[in-house]
Amino acid sequence: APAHGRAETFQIGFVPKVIGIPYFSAMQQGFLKGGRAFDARIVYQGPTTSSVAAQAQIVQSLINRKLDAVAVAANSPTALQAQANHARERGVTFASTDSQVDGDAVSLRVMQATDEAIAHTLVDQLAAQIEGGGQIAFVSGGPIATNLNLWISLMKSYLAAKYPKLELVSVQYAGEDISKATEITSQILSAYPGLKGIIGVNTTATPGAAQAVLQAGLSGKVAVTGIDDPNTIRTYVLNGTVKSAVLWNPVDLGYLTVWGLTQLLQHKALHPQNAVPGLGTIAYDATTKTLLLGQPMIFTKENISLDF
Amino acid sequence: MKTPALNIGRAAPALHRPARVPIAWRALLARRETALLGVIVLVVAAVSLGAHAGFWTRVNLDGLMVTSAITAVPAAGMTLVILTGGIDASVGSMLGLVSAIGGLLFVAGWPVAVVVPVFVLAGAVLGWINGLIILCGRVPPIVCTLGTLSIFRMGVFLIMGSAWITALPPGLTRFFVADHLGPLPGAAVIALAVMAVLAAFLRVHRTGRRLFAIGNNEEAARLVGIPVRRLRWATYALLGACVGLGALMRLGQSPIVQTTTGGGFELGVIAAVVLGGTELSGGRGGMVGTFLGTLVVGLIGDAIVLMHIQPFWSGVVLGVVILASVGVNEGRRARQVVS
Amino acid sequence: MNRLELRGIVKSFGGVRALKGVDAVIAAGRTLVLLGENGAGKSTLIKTLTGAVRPEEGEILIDGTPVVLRDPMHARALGITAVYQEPMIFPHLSVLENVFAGCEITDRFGRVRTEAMLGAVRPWLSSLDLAESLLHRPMADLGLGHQQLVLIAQALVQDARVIVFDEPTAILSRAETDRLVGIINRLRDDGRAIVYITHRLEEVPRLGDHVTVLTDGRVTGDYAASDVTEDLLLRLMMGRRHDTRQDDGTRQDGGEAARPPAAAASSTPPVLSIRGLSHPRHFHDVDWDVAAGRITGIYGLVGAGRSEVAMTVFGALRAAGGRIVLDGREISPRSPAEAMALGIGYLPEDRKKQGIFAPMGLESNLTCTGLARLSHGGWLLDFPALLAETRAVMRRFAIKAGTPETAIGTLSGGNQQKGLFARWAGQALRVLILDEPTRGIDLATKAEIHGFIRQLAEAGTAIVVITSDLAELMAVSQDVIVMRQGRVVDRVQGAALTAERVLASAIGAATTGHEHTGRERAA
Amino acid sequence: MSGFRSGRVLILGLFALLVLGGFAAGNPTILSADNLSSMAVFAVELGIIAFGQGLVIAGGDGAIDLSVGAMSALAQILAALFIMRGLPWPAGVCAGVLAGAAMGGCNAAAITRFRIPPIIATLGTMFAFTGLALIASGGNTIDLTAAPARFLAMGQGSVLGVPFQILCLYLPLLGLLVLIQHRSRFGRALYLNGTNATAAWLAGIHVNRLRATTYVLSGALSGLAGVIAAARLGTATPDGVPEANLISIAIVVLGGASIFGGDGSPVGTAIATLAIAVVNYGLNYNDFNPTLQAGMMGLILVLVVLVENLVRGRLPRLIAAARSRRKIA
Ligand SMILES: Nc1ncnc2c1ncn2[C@@H]1O[C@H](COP(=O)(O)OP(=O)(O)OP(=O)(O)O)[C@@H](O)[C@H]1O
Ligand SMILES: Nc1ncnc2c1ncn2[C@@H]1O[C@H](COP(=O)(O)OP(=O)(O)OP(=O)(O)O)[C@@H](O)[C@H]1O
Ligand SMILES: [Mg+2]
Ligand SMILES: [Mg+2]
Repeated sequence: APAHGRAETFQIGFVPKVIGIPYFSAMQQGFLKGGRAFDARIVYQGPTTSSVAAQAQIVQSLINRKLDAVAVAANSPTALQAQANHARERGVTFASTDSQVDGDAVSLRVMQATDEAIAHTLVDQLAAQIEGGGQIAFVSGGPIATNLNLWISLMKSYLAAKYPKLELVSVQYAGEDISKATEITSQILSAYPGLKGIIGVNTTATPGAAQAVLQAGLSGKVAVTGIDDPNTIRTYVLNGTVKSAVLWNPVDLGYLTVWGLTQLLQHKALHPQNAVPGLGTIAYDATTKTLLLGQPMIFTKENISLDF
Repeated sequence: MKTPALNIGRAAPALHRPARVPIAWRALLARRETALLGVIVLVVAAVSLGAHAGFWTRVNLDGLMVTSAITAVPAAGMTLVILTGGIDASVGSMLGLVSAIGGLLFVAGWPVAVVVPVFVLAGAVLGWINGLIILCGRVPPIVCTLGTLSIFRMGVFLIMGSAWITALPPGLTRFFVADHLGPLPGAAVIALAVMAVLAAFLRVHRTGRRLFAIGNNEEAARLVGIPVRRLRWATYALLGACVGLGALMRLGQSPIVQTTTGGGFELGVIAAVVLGGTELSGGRGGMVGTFLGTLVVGLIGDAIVLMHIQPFWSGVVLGVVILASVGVNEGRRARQVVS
Repeated sequence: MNRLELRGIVKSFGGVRALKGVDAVIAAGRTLVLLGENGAGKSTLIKTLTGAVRPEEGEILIDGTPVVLRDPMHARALGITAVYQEPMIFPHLSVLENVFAGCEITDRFGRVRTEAMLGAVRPWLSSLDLAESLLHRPMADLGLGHQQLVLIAQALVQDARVIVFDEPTAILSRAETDRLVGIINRLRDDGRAIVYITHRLEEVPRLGDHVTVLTDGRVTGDYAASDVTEDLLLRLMMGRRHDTRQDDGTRQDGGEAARPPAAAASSTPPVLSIRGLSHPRHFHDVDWDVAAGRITGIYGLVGAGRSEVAMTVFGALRAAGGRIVLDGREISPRSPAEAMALGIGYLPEDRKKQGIFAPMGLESNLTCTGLARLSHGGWLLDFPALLAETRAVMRRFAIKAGTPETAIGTLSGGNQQKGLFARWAGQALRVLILDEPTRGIDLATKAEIHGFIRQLAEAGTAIVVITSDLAELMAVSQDVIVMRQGRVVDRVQGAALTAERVLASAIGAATTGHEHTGRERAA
Repeated sequence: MSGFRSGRVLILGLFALLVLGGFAAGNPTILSADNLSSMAVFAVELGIIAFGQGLVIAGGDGAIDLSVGAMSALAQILAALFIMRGLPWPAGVCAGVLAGAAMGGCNAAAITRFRIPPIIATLGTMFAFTGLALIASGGNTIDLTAAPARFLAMGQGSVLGVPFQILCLYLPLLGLLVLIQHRSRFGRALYLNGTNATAAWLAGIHVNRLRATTYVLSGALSGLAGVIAAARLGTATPDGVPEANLISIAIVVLGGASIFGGDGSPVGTAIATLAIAVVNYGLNYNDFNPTLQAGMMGLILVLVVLVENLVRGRLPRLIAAARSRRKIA
């Protein structure tokens, strides 16, 4: 049962897209860290599969519990709007973080980096490893993950504009299953023998793709990059299959979310530039109510030992 | 007390006793195995003749064989379970749980020689637990295993927390994927061996024949003194062991354990078995069909990528091929019966 | 020496006390015949012997030592085996595998030795008149009669010390029964103990050393077979019911005196006539004529193809050639539903597989063919009417069951059969085909059912009775068609109708004169 | 009333009450109207799909529908596309339900005409319908937040303080299904067929027509559930109610149906849905470890059936045994 302790202890709920994956555990760590720093109690509840319906139910139950605030990494930008409206009616502050919810009932959005920045960094990383151009492929996660699809389309237009010599021949979806990503990637490698590079669009596609390239004996011949956390991709970076991976710091992302929410709960204004303890200066866009963590991070052999 | 109708799926023609077929090849044509073989030949011809020559490459064949082997070994065990009129819907989570247990032992630094048997053993224990609930608790198999499907998954979450297990020995990959015996990667050799042994067991061994008898008519089997309970229980444990082996091979294919590892795997395994012609009502079917069924499912997935079919269409293609191959086959059977 | 002794066996199912303290003695080298009306507890008693059912009280002694039979496996190990009333088959296994299920002959490694099994079963095949070619066919391909013979073979190959037969002859014709009786007497003389259940009294003197009569779960009579007369047995079996029921039919069943007035061959055109009907596998060039208001009996050995012709008429099987004409119109029903709409009814022979809805109540089981009649506007069930009809039927056919909700699967075999018969009795039909209608039904009720069949015929329905019970055939039918190996080999009516002639035609021993009757007619 | 294991319904109902009581002891606010209606709202779609699954399974002879989730996904995508193209919303809803019925018709044809075993047939169509939903939507969720308010009210509104879809859709459906399954000739034929299809066929029941009808109904109900889900979320997703395929089966058997058919009742299905909803929601609300949720469904399933077996089988036998022992002594 929620403990109503000191008046200034806020209760903040965090609902990830799905529980049981390292990325959101890292965000949870960030939430807990933020909770300690800013005196908030964190409630972590989430679905075991990244299902829109299951997530909506959990968000609703947290709102019904009348927590002070609920933050959600949304499985769909539109499907949680009803919950956001509901939260506003009951005076529960509603925020989205990592993957956003549309509509004006959302009080705060916290973004890891701009979508453009993520997409461009990924493409730039791959292009740097491929000399003279050639065929490339994307391996993504679930076919309807909104942010992955957004990144894919941004990457496509960026490719067309900046790297006309890189030819995108295939986009495949492997769900959130590394094994399936391996399987699909080895099929792509067979279907396109001249393939030069692969981008993994989420944290399960990247190691899967790397494993397939490694098994095919194509390490170094087919470039692999993508979104991934250092723990999962470390083996492949160390053995040279993956030269670089792209992510942001999910711990910081969670931490920042807590900071932003406690600011709102204490009725403190957010400024275009904010000094966040432990993070430095963070930008805020008042029109979209968005806090931006910063630029994506790039992991290479040098900094792959980072642990989160 | 309920006796499932003998000819589940085809009520009416149950009475239409199959007519004697004068020419042997017509009987052969009506077999599911023949239809699957036809699909395999067609798909292979299509991918080889199509503009995309990637099919016969080492990378692709290895990938196809390893992927099929990972399904084939549990499917072999599942064939025994389904033949006795049971079913196990929990194999997906079972695979996840076994992978998690074994993975943690690897991470804890246990030697490979010790952990590998643990995989098989852990699988057998989980299967044994299913058997316990089904046969001692007298819970219908589908109910029990739908239950343990989610219970085992909870087990995965509980013992793994949310960290994936990544530090797995590279030896698994070497053994199951990289090392070859002739053209066959290790996983395929093992799968073929398992299937061959079980096929022979089903065909000529007393106990194998008794499994068929149980699936045909459990009450009658009991009355003629076949130890129904013990044998059915054993099939679940054996399936578990097969799943353990499958889990090992899967870690060879991609050496990471996620909390979701094996999610949805059960459908693929059951699909391969029933596609192979083993009837859910039990008592009819066999290992050759399962082998071909596994191959068809793997092959179609492969062909879809190789033939540059849009990924969203893959489900449609897979579905239509399944319906068409079984539909043509069953249609032929029905026609034979009516004539 | 008493091989097997039962002392004070009590067994109840839920509220029903099936056995209320039964004592029996089964001796080596002797045959014990168990008699009793439907639901008396005979099958239950057998099941306690084979470990299929565990008695709540009482003792079973084998060779003088008390044993607790844990399960059928245990009983088999102790040398007790049975042919059950409901055929227990493995449809998709071969006949050979069915025979040796649970006692396969194997080598050291557990590999099944087909040759050895063939060798072991061969001696029994000819005595049961089973073709060796059948052994490799799937059991499902065989008709019910053949299946029954296979199950008998199953019991025989086991070399058991005690062999129990629960109504093995219910669907076997005279010829097969004779053979079986011979086999059983041989086994008995061999020193085995035999238990034999039947509703056919004529079998008793040929088998019995000792007769035990069971009434309502109690032993009410215990005689040496030589001491008993039919009259005595009937009185014992039917107990108090005896006085209240008309027993004319019962007696008459034994002889031929009571055959319904065999009016001269009717001149009216037949309601149903079949011409040249053929099926590649089951029957060839079959002609049947069935007249309104008459009862046509179809006789033949097991596997003669009678059931298959009936199922073809009923739309359950598709013929390859020939015509079926109903009321002058050619029909080719593609499903039983269509046949029913045309006014044809069929009571199937395989009670368990084709007949009953085992876990459902009597009410559902008895009314399933009349649902349209018993519902409001044809779609909303009229429960009071359903219940009333069920109760009426239960009374009329003396179906021994608790309430209309009692699951039919828990009734004794004979009571289930009565239920199935009742299902068709209330329908208004042009043609009603009854396949082994009184299979397993006790004498008293059998007579009533015969009476009822006659009433139906008098009301104008054309009735076909397929039966393996020669006494029944002679008792009810006015016209008789004899089939053998899928062909009509004889038709008889009027004065020509004698049991000897029918039997001779059926087994093919008759003068060639009858052999071609069918063809001549067709030509 | 045929096919109604009142024992199971009783045990489940008791179970749901006990669990709810337990949760309420921990946190009494769970009994607030808000929470109760949330519990119900989130279970409605699965509950409606389970009704369809229950009909199919009751038909027996191996009948099962693995494509329910896929049908509800494709149906909601089609409905959403129509509505966003400007079709009046009631027409859009009808389109969704009819699309579901048509998909059920595909299943029916595959099973009764081409004689494909139900599990393979619906597995195949599950892949196909899921693929079609992705193709139709281009792999994106469809934003319906701008759809007519009346449409969204189907999933978000309330009547007399009760969520619209409970009062105006679910409960009437429940009543209708009780009528169909337990009171109508169709329902009787369905249970007969489910018990022994061969015997039903020989008793003159139109077996194929009957089974085809159940698949079409299952499709229509799945379509309806999909549309409700879209209205509730303001979003149509091409993965619809993905967990529905297996969970709907679990709910139906939990509700007392035999997987072999000839048994089960919509009331049992409804109570089973309720029990699951209470447990799932209660675990969230009372802040239990979220991983526990993964296993709850399974624990309930296994435990309830075990308890029922104990109550129905072992206990009476033990009592009888004890009684007879006393008699002997
Ligand atoms: N499994 C069961 N459950 C409930 N009641 C049963 C069960 N088996 C038998 N009975 C009841 O026990 C009684 C005796 O049945 P049993 O089958 O022994 O009769 P029977 O003498 O073999 O009759 P028949 O000549 O009709 O075969 C009947 O009232 C029957 O309904
Ligand atoms: N000698 C034989 N060898 C092999 N098969 C036979 C033989 N005689 C008949 N059959 C098969 O037996 C089946 C018919 O059996 P069935 O017992 O149903 O016939 P029936 O006339 O209805 O007899 P009953 O009703 O007395 O059992 C057919 O499949 C037929 O081909
Ligand atoms: Mg009996
Ligand atoms: Mg017959």
